[in-house]
Amino acid sequence: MAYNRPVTVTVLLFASIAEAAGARRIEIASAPGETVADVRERLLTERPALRRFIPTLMYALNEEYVRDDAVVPDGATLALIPPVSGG
Amino acid sequence: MAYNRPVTVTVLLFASIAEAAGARRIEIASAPGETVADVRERLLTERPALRRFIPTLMYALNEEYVRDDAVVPDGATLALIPPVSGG
Amino acid sequence: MLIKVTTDELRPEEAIAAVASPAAGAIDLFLGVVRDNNLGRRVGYLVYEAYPSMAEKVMAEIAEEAKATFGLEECAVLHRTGRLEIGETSLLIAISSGHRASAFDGGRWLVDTIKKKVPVWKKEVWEDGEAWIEGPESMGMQQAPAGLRG
Amino acid sequence: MLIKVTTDELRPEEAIAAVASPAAGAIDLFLGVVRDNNLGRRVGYLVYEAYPSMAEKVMAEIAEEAKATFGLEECAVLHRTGRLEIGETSLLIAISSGHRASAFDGGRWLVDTIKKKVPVWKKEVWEDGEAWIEGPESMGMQQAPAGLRG
Repeated sequence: MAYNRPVTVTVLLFASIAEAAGARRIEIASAPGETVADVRERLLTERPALRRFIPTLMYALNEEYVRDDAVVPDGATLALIPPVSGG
Repeated sequence: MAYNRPVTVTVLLFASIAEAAGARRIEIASAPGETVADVRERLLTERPALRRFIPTLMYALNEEYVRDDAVVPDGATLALIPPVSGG
Repeated sequence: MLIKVTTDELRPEEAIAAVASPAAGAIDLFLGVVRDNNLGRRVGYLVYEAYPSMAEKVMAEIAEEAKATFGLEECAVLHRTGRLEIGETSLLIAISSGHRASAFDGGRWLVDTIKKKVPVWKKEVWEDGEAWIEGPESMGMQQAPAGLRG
Repeated sequence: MLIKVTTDELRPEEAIAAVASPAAGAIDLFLGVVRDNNLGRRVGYLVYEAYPSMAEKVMAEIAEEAKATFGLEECAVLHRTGRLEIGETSLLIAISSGHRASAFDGGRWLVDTIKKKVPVWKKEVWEDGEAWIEGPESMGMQQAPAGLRG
């Protein structure tokens, strides 16, 4: 019944992409069954300047690395992970 | 002129051979021009029970590793070095 | 197993104590330290940023894998975030093992793997600009700035 | 360069401080620790004996060689002697280097070489006897007692 109710995704941004966005956390409304790639396109529609970061991004859904064809559950946290440089 | 004056060597013993000898330091009078091997034989004449340690010994003259054909200068310190096991 | 992302100073004694074990004959400790230069540029200081909750989770997974793969007794992994001056420790790893070969092998694998997988980023700040460093140098790239901003 | 044979407790902080350098991006620390077992026997404690003046000389030579060979910033080598209980540190090595690969390579070479060349010996003491351990296990031998005395 709730099939068409929007799905809320919390997108986390870090490092270079967070600075470019001027935000570290963006709430996005998507539709049920959408993938990481779909949510990413919604974000880029709102903020096209972030597109240059995409080629090197990795993704984590609820703190697990995933590919961009993973389905995003309602309430999920999607982290956009630039190439890491810790250590 | 002093050619035949005896040469004094301080022999240091460590670990297993020191325990077997019941001594850590033995003064030996040798003759000028004698080698480490010669001094070792003088020690074994006095203390034949130490002979079993010889096959694995290394030697240091004045804190430098040497072979047993090195000549022992007057007043030298000759250390008998069992296989080391530090660390 | 001590796993921590923190803004506090990292203390080697804490990591060593955390991996103590009567069966350990060897402890290897690795400190990643802020260096005054990178790729010929003088570095003023670094700023480390993390995704802390995920970073701790990934560090714990890597530490468990190191323990199993190298037969280690214990592991500790600590990463500091925030502004770090030259000489300060950003990464602290401790490993205890029965023998030294596995302590060294495990330590090296752990550092390499952490640099590839843990969501932590560093920004270099120079006299005349700053840049996020993206990608570990261990992946065959020079560790070059992602973009320069004066 | 910090080089020391001592009966005092070895302090990791002291070794780390001794190798600090603004050009160092990596510090590797190795602790040789008294283990509660060896070759299947339960160990009560160890007694380390050294030829202290020569041991320090040889340790310094090995450290200089490591610095030159691996391009290290600094080295520290400390060995403790006397009676050591389970968990206590007998050997403490610290190395600083621009990058971690040379820190790990240099650290391993240093430990291996120290165990082969430095005039230090250890005696294992068990509940029912004791023995001097002669020869480093790194020379391809098991590190077996030289002789048993009940």
